[in-house]
Amino acid sequence: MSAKTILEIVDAPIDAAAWTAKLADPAAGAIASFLGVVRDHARGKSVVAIRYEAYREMALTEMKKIADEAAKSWPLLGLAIIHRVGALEIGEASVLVIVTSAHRADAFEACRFAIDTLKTTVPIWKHERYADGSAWVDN
Amino acid sequence: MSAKTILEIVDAPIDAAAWTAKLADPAAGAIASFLGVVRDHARGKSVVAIRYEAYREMALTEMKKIADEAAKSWPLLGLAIIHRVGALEIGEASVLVIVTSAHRADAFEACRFAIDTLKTTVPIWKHERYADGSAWVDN
Amino acid sequence: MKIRVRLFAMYREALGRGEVELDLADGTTAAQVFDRLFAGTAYEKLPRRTTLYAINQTYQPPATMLRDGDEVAFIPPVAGGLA
Amino acid sequence: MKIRVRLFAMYREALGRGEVELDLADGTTAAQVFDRLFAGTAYEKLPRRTTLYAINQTYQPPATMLRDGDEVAFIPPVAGGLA
Repeated sequence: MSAKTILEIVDAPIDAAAWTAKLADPAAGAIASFLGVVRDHARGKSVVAIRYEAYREMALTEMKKIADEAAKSWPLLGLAIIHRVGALEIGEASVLVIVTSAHRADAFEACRFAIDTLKTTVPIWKHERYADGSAWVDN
Repeated sequence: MSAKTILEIVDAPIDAAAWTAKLADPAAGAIASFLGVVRDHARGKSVVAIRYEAYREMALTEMKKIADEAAKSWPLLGLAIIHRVGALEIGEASVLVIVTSAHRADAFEACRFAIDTLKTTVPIWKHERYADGSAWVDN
Repeated sequence: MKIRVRLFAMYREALGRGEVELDLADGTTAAQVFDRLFAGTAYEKLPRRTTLYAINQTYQPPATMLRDGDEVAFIPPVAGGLA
Repeated sequence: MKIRVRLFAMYREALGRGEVELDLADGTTAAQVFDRLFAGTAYEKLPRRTTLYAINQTYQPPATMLRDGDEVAFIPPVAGGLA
């Protein structure tokens, strides 16, 4: 399979509908998506501000590995991984994964694989500021 | 958990972003979505037109059962199931499931559960027209 | 007793309508209503297990006896079929 | 040999910059560069396994010997930490 692949690190808000449209394919019957969103609390604390920082070149390389592995493992038509960096508001999306396939099981499994792997291999860090301090935490 | 629940059968195009916005919740860290889309082929044939028909009252009742079961099984913040009926074009969405939760594993699992169960229990039928005939098929 | 039958998809097309009102003898089952309505159609000999029965919008066994005022629906087989 | 070090997140903050150029003896390992850079900081005694090492944007073992022109990055521990 040669799946259409979009891998981006962006500084502006993530427009899920616009990225989904870029993967449009008349053969696609299933679109599984995951949006990671900034929550108002974490580890029992109120989050007041959040910022993401990326080792951009390496992050894109690792995202490419995820896309290649996914396309080898499932019959995909398209895969997009979009990660935002910089300062985000509560409720804004930090990451978007979209997988298109003919059938839903493949789309779901590949989407789950992509976001789970991204969280462990892609060098992007999250900085949370609380009322009483701040921390670099698990992305 | 009392998850915010949206269950709709609609006659107009499904705007995934608008439905996602309705589930906005500052505690949500994860949004898993599934869009079922009309494909240009099925069972080896080219699909030229498609139409969905619902036993509307019962479909909504079955969707409610899915939402209740999901909310019992995972710590969800929100769940939306939107199914379109009537005539659709290739590439248009027939069904949208959105699940929001604090964490992604719960969102993914509940989303998968909802669409898989919907396909087996919710009385909605799909009519495919081909160049050389037509059929009522598995939704 | 009076019951209302809802028809969808290929069953609606086979009978040319989406709804039928019937006046039936007490003790009539959902499956008997199906047999009566589809006698003489292509669905007459359909294996029973391919159709699901809903009474008042809840799935029920085919042998369920109907009661006055019930709404019965026949949930057609999905995947392929005769239409 | 000349190498370039890329620093991120808490490591960038600890050293007050995102990039360092170093001129090192042949045979220097990625881990030795880390020890040298973070001597005297709160990260000096960080258990080695909590940091991942990338050389030319690929994860590599800490004991990997560097070569002239390499780009080294220290991937900070995620989840919690000192900042």
